[in-house]
Amino acid sequence: MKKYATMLPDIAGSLFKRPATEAYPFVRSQAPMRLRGLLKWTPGPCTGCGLCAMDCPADALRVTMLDRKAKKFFLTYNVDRCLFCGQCVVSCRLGALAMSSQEWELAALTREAFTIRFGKELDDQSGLAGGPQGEPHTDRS
Amino acid sequence: MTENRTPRRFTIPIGPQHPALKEPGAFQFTVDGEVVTNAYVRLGYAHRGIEKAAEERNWIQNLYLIERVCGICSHIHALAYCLAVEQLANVQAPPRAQAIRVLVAELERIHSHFLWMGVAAHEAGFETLFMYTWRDRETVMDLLEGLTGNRVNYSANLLGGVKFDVDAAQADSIRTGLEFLEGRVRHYLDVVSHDATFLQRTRGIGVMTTAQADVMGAVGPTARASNVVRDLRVHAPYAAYPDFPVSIVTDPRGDLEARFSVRLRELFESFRVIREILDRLPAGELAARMPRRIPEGEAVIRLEAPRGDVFYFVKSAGGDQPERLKIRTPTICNLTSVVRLAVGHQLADVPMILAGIDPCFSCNDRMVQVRKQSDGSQELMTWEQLRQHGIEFYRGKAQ
Amino acid sequence: MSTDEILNLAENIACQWDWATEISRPRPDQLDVKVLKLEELVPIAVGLRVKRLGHLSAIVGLDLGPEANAMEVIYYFCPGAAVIALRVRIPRDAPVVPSMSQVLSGAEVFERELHEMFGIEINGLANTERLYLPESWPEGVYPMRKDFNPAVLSADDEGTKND
Amino acid sequence: MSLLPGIGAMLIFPGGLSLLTASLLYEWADHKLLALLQNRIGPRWFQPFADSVKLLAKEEIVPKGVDRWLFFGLPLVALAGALTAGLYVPLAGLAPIASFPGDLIVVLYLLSLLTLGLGLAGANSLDRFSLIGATRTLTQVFSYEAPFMMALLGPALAAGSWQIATISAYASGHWLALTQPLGFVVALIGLMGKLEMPPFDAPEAHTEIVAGAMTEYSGRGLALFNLGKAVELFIGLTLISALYLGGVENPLLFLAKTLGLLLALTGVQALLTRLRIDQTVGLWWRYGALLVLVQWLITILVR
Repeated sequence: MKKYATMLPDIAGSLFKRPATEAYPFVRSQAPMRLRGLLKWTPGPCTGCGLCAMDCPADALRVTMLDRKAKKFFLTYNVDRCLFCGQCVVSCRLGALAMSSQEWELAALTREAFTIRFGKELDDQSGLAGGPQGEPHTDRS
Repeated sequence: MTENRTPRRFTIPIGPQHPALKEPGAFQFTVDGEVVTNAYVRLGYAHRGIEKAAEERNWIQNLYLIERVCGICSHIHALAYCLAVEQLANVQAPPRAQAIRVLVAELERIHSHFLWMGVAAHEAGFETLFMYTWRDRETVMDLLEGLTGNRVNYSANLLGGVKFDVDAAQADSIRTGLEFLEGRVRHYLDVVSHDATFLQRTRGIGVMTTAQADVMGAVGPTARASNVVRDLRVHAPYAAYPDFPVSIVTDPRGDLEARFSVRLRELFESFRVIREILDRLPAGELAARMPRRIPEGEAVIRLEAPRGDVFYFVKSAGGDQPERLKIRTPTICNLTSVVRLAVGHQLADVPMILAGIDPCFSCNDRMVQVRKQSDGSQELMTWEQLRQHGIEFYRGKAQ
Repeated sequence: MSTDEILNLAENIACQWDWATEISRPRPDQLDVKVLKLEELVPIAVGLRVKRLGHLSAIVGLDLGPEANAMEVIYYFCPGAAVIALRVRIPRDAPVVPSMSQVLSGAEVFERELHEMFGIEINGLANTERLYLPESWPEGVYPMRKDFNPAVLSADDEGTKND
Repeated sequence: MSLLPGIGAMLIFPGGLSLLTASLLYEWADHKLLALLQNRIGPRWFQPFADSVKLLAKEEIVPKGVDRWLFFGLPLVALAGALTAGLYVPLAGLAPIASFPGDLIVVLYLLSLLTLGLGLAGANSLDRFSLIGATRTLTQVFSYEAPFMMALLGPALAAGSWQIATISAYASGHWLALTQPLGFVVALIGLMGKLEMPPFDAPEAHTEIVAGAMTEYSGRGLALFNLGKAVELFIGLTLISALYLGGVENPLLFLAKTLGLLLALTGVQALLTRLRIDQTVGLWWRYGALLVLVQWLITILVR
């Protein structure tokens, strides 16, 4: 059996429907809770063990030890390398890493903006001093 | 001006860049008037050297490399790799994890088949069907995004299990989404099997007999549309398929219409399996502990991807990196059939025949090639070199 | 046919060449046939094909490294849930295997890939054109070999041998 | 007709610039309606203008091996043909700028210039896609042209005149679409064939031959061909409304009727799959021509 105009109900209906296209930059829809966006670091539990950096498939995370005894270290997070796979979050058994479901519009005009440092008690003379306690210091400005 | 023209015979290059192919594969079709008399294929335009690269990464890093073998069936590749590594390590993923793996795999199948139907309709010149299928594909992509956190590379797998659970709210949203999709699939099945103008482009076109499919080694829905009864989910059930069986869908006709019909009817099976999984999801852990070093050995894993069966061979030498990884994707098996089937058809049917197997060139090609403008020579770059090149390029720009 | 029956049948076929094979079952669904005499490889494959066990799923090349001076080629036949491996070991400095493409047309692309990635010569393969690698890829450089060094490619466009 | 207003009418209103503007707006309406039918947003109203301006400003790349005169001349001829045809039709419901007995035939030939220009432009190129596109374009001309012409001559038969103004005046009293339904349908579908709209877009099927005959055109030439097509859409709609839909006495009626027709056209576009070239030819000669002949026979017998 052959029919003609099988998609007539669709196109007739669409005349009275709003287009399905999302007007993205003008209208933003809510991102799902589990969306894997920008990586967030909580300073408390982190011991600088480096498991996250070891498992990162894209080499986006790097742990730099400043003073092993005093537990001074910082993490360099390269957003432009990040695959947003979430392996670091799983690899971190201490729960120091999480991915934001809100921050996902990460385009920037300079390469510097893609390097984020997560630091703990950084020395001032190292020139890497971060923001206030716990806030990741970013070079985004 | 005229001496360059042979009067009736042309070689039509389709690809590496051509509007009919959204991916780079090069085909050359010799046409006599409108009829194809010869066909030739050349691959490698998207060859990324994944098999080699995998030998230089640890087992965990590879999981995400493997997921990028293909953009559409990312989950099934990661799953195949996980199962192979688990087999080597002699670790069994918990039943709940296996069920969630199958759940994502089936959602991915829905996504893949919708995408394919849109592309095939576009090749045929039925833009409306293309637009509507891709609109509806958003539904399943949203479901996947809500479930896994990403639209394409779900990264649902871990070595030894999965990353996330399915809660009641998510199960409900999946059920609602499936209901809508099921209605749509029913409608599309009606369209592709009854629409008179569409049938003119699919019925009796690109016919592959069962014997041909067997000899050419066709796999997946392409083979099943030629009445080859082969579906690894049924014949060699893996992950949670032993508990949530699917039934096989075949079609004896072997033409393009049959390929549409098989893929769409397969979706009803997917809907059913997903609902079953949601209804009786086994309780328990989400992941088993995995050693960082994998014992020596070889593992062979075969899974039914949306496009046909994928073959994974993983060899471990006992270290924290694989010794060898071999991936055989379904497209390479089916390409032989395109080259053979296209001969004798109208040029206008070629994009349809090509699309009919649901080709995926990125699956197929897994090195980065840089053509030097100055002397026309070619150079291959490793990842490190390419990365270094990128850094230097932008540094140069900034100054 | 159940998986066991398939494997038993395949084992019986391989046993006909018992002077040239070593048979083992590494896993319940797998049969591993080491083919010791290279010239018997294709006849065994034909034997499998005749009994409709000849669905060639993949050809895997393995470079065992310069120290071992050997390569392995494994032909995987996968009827149903069973996995039948035909395994041949060849010297690394003169790797040659016979072509299966005359008896299994699907084998051609796999053999072409094997040829260009490992530099294994496929005796009797009609079409040895490049399938994946670019035309300008230097002759004699095989990327999947263990001692492949990508530096030779960018350092020298003429294409020096990498071994 | 005195000289100055005549030139004004040709270049500014209702021909010339106004015709181009209106055509581009109709092209937009076509795209927008199609988008709505496909549940998309579609372009904004100035998109066709932006496209035209961009293409006109773009560098024109002359491919190797083409005849330069033909390469630059054909788009001009095509657009000129379409614009000239505009002089003889009741644009926007106003009286045609020029009129003489038998102008219907002239208009039909002028409208064919575009398709012919396209075909020749494709054949002028060495590109394989262009050549195949040209072959297909010309094959298609031979299939739809005769039925389309005959379908438009149906009202002429009924009115007993070959002058558009006269037929139009006669038609305003009679909805010929009702008395000559077959002719109307063939004329409408013929217009789609002429404009290479889906499902008759085999000559420029993107998935097979990139852009068909126009593959090698990049800047001005492409813009002129596109403008020509837009103008032809507008004139075609005007002609069919004037001849079949009870005439177009005033701009408001004109708007309603042409937009109604456009909606029907986009609906058909949305519902059908592209026909292969052999299927197109078969369709026109097997059904199109036959239907028109039956229509003629009926018209002549009834009169």
